[in-house]
Amino acid sequence: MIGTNNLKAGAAGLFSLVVVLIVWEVICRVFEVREIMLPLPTDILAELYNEAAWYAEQTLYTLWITVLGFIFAVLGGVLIAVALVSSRLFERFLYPLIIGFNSVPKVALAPLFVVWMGTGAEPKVAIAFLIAVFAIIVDTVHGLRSVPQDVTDLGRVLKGSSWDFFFKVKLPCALPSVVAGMKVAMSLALVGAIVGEFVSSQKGLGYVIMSAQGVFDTVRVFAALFILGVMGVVLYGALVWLERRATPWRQIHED
Amino acid sequence: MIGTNNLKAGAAGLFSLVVVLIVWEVICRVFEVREIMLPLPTDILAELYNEAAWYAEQTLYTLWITVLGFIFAVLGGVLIAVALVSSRLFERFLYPLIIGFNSVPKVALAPLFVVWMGTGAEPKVAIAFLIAVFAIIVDTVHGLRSVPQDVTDLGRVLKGSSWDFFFKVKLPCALPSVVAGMKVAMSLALVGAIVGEFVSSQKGLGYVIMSAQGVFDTVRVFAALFILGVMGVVLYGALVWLERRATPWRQIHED
Amino acid sequence: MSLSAVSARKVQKQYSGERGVLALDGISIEIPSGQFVSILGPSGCGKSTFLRCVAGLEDITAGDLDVNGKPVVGRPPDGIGMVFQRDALLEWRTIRKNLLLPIEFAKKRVSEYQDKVDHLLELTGLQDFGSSYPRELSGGMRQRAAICRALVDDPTLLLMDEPFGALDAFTRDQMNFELQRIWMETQNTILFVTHGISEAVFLGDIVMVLSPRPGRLMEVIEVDLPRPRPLSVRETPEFGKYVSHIRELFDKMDLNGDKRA
Amino acid sequence: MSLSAVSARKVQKQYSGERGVLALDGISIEIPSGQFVSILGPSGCGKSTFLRCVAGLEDITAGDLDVNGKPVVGRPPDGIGMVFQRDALLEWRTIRKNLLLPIEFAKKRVSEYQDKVDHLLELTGLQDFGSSYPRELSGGMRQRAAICRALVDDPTLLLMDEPFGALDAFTRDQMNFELQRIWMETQNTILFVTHGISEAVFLGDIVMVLSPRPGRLMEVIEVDLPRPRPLSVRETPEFGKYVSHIRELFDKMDLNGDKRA
Amino acid sequence: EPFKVRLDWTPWGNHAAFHLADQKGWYEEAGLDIYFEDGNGSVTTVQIIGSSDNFDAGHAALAPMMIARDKGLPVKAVAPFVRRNDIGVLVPKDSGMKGPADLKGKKLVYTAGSLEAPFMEGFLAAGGLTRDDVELLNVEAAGKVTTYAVDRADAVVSTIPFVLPFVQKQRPSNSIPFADYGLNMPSFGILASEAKLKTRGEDISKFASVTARAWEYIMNGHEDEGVEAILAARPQARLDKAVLRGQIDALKPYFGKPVEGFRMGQPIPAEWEEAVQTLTKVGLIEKGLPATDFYVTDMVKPGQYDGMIKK
Ligand SMILES: Nc1ncnc2c1ncn2[C@@H]1O[C@H](COP(=O)(O)OP(=O)(O)OP(=O)(O)O)[C@@H](O)[C@H]1O
Ligand SMILES: Nc1ncnc2c1ncn2[C@@H]1O[C@H](COP(=O)(O)OP(=O)(O)OP(=O)(O)O)[C@@H](O)[C@H]1O
Ligand SMILES: Cc1ncc(C[n+]2csc(CCO)c2C)c(N)n1
Ligand SMILES: [Mg+2]
Ligand SMILES: [Mg+2]
Repeated sequence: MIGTNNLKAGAAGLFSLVVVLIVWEVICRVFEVREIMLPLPTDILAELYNEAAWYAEQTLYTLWITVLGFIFAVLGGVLIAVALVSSRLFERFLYPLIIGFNSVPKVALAPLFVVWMGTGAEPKVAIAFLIAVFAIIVDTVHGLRSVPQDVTDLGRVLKGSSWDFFFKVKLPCALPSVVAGMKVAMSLALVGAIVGEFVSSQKGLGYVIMSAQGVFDTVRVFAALFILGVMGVVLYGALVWLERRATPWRQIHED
Repeated sequence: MIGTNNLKAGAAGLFSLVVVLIVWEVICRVFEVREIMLPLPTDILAELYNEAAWYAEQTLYTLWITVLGFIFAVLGGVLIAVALVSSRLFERFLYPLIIGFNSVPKVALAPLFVVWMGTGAEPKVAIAFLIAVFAIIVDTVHGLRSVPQDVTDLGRVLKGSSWDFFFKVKLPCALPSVVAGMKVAMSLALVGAIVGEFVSSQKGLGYVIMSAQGVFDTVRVFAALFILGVMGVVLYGALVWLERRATPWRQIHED
Repeated sequence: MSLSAVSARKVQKQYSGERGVLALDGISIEIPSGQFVSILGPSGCGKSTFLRCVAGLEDITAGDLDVNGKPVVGRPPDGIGMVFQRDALLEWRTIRKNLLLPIEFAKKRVSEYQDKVDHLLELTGLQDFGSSYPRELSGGMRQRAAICRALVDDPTLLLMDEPFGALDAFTRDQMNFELQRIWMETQNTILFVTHGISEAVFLGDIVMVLSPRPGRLMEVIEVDLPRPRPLSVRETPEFGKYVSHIRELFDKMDLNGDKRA
Repeated sequence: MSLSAVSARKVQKQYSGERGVLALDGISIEIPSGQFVSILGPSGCGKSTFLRCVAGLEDITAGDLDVNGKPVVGRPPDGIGMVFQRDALLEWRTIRKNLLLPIEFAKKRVSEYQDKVDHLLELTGLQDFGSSYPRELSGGMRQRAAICRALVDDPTLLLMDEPFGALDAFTRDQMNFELQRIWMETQNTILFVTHGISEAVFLGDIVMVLSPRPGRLMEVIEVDLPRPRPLSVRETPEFGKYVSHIRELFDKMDLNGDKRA
Repeated sequence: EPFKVRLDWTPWGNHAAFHLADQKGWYEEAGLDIYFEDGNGSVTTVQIIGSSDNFDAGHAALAPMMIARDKGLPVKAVAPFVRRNDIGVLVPKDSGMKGPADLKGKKLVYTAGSLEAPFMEGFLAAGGLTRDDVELLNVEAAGKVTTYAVDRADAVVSTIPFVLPFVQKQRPSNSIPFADYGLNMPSFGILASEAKLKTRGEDISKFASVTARAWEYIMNGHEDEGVEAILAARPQARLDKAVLRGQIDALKPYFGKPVEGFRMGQPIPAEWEEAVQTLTKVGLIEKGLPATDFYVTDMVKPGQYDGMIKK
């Protein structure tokens, strides 16, 4: 499953991470940067190591919110994109509203989500969804609009159900674009989950960041941010892996 | 310049906006929603009208930050994307860092930006840039990777400078994807500018939202959010217009 | 089957756009069901356009166009198979799955068509490439795969746009022969665009010759040669007469608009 | 010009991938500068692959391949013009700008080539389509535009992969004749893949005949007909002899692997 | 039925009473199944309490609650604990700055989105200054204290008892409370929505009363027990004992002097009159509602629990 290529890529990523951490450590020590501004990587790693179990728990919660928000964003985004490309009316009348709503920063609306949806996972998932969905919409529309003429022609001539036309012709052709959208949406969903946890939560990395900020515990803030970074890379890697599996025809000559 | 098509699209967008506002107004009045929870659209519009000059000033500032952040994101994003597709090393060693850094919510880092970059326009532009750039990177990479084999072959056989190869063959071919990335990046830059202003600012719509929220001036909060929504639609429209001008070959049969 | 498979009356097609080329002008023809129709004409005269109009992929701008008795409006008629000038294989499906696409779309049982697919692949020399992706095939192999795909679900109206353009002479002869055989077995209607005059005569019940842009119907030649026609029919004098008649038609065409004498 | 334009010694090309097709095997040939070389062979035998290897677009997996005395390693040799099997026009450039691309890439002054472009467009009957985009052209018109593009910067080595495949017989004759004229004026080397035996003989100084996959060099035929050859040379018995010799070669090929007898 | 409370912020000294009462089982004894959730600022807490039924009561600065009520949000103060305005300016100990007048030409960081912003002008005016006499920098809450602590600003405007113990380590500071310059108003306390007051009035009363009694207990020499309770309630938050203790100590002056006839947490009408005046003066409330409209009476009865909580 995990080929040598993936291993190599993983090793390379790890290597650069280590380099960055070392440079960071050296800079902090040489310029005597205060911990309150920028803590030492060694302290951050020690912190993570010492409280590994607790951080794991927080991470799992945030991961859960992120993945849920992401899945909804993919499903919803593709659906909206399909509506946009297939109905001029929808595009003309509803797309401007979607764009407008997308431009409203969710951070500013976050308290309203708690008001409407309570303090469970729902408002966080909703924020993650809302922040992530637009990237999926735009890239899916782009993908569907870029289906070559002869491919659509073929689909039309075969006269299958519109279901078949969409799932067997248009979507596979647009898939690489959709995946590009998913890559952007994934990290947006992560940010959305964190923003959601900022507003109302007793767990998750967002809560960790917020409460650590409240006591100026920069080490902990950075520990959580560090996990988020790693999480982002892992989730991205998962997407790339899925992409490779889903598009075997593109890989033929690439190794 | 502004064709009848654009006018029609604008009219349709305006129409749906009006419908939404009317529905909103009616709901507020029928259910007697309190202004502090959800103000009346008429009040919001009145507020905008009464203080038009002041709002215009704040809007211009935010627009300025957004556009700067966006431009840097486009330039930087395309550059990074080029490096990613042309150098395996760069991809292996630096991309994971970029992805990781992208997954760190800028909202959480924002305080550090202030400490590092002071309180001028720089940290805001930087945040707008950082939030927006990833969408450009991912979509440009996707576009460059999707250049058809025969087009790259042609470019290779012609043996021009790599400059020509890139600007005359690969980039135009990837352009529609880059534009898709720009559409996502534009609203992200907007959100980034707002987040930047949340963190530290004396003007701009983010500042307006923030200070109005502090004193429960919901009408003002929504007035600013309303402007943001409109701004998002207008900026998106500008991009679409640019896209049409830049890709005349795609429009031939579409009207 | 006295019904017209295709009935065109003064069909005109003008492309939109600034200088909107007039591609077809006043095409009138009745094609009875079960006919094999070859279409000849200089490059750019509107052959592909005509096929696309019949397939419902382009809207005609004047005249009437009925397929199987029903006007073609906006959407393709039923039971059509089409080989596109550029093969239009789906890059993300293996060759075998490309061939099975029409079956899936017709909601038929894929498992029942595996033998037919094998047969077609073998007929076209692609038996080793069923599980290859299109990009692993040569130009001619792709074209053969596209032909198989158009044949697999036995379309009642088969539209072929230069299906043999990328094939070498021998594969082409072979394919000509097989196509005739398949058509005689099924008696479906075939519109066949080609650049080979001898191919057009060999295969066609009738040969439509179009004039240079804007495409007008110059002449419709009925080919009265007994079926099945062996490849050797091409050496007979009757065959030669048809070919030289058509060649004369081309010579008469004012191709100056299109190229220097 | 005694230098070999192309010198292949035991060139082998095996595609990568699971079942990696062996496309070329042991191709050895010396092509002197200034020769017109026609390449014939059944569909899928490796003609395109050979051209792509010469152009430096595919890496050979064994043997040596020199172009203009230098080994082709990874990057295309200088001074190459290429017509791809699928035209490879840039959709976002008008036809005129597509033709000017090689000029731009060679950092020459575009303004000095406008006349040449006009001339080429007229030669190929595309004079009205200079400012059209590729998608507004028919298949044959696209191919003609691609040919013009390959000719515009006078390449010393011109690689043409079935350039006339989508042209009708008459345009094709016309193009054959013009190509000969252009080649005689410039005396550049041309590798010309085609499916038309008569075309191959008409144009070629030598005709390379490849065997079915894996492509091996079956025979190299030197065509000893005086230049310039009028189109009517095709009716002469000498010409006929070459053609029937090649036809026999094809008949001898074991095409069973590729299609049923 | 659980009793859900939304706090003003993440754990700090001001939460001592809640966690102590919880751990001592006092809420339970009073018949409450209590649950606390940390907050993200008073404004958000007031907003969430007033416009949803997710929580039964909240703990926040009460001035934002007054502004919200004036704007029509149906919330009322139940139990004001911190009765003096605890917002003010922190200046370095060695700077010699003592009042607003000394701020002339200095660089001040404050947060536009928090309550201090509207009072800046009034405060500066008390020293004969205007906004233009100082360099005002708006920096978000999480960033401004750091900005000040690392010497990038001459003074910081914030909630004094919250910030003071933190900066002492990095940059020993004195405080200049707004309250000393005619800008007094209540600070932290318990609030609830009108709806919840109706449906769960009795429980809210119990909650407020027990909490008030717990504050009395803590401020009566049991500060360290309060600190321990916070630590125990949020074991993972890695709170600094000394800072928490420092915050409780710093809070003390702002709890105000005991007033004859009123116990901890019971609203004192005169102070609410003053609060209305203050907020009206800076234009934050404008409807002219009577002071009594902002709070409920007869809810806070710490005396009922004198038996349960000794001393
Ligand atoms: N990209 C590729 N990956 C794997 N195999 C390939 C690839 N391109 C071609 N082949 C294989 O190599 C062989 C030769 O292909 P090539 O395109 O050179 O044939 P050709 O002689 O040009 O045929 P045609 O006349 O049909 O164009 C074919 O069997 C084909 O399946
Ligand atoms: N999509 C299009 N938009 C505008 N004009 C078009 C379009 N497609 C074709 N044309 C024009 O219509 C005319 C006929 O084109 P068509 O493709 O039908 O020719 P054809 O007979 O198939 O030629 P060929 O043998 O070269 O394939 C051409 O002049 C072409 O320029
Ligand atoms: C890191 C940090 N967080 C919060 C505050 C300000 N503050 C102290 S208590 C409180 C909640 C009640 O309003 C607020 C906002 C600060 N100065 N620094
Ligand atoms: Mg055509
Ligand atoms: Mg080929």
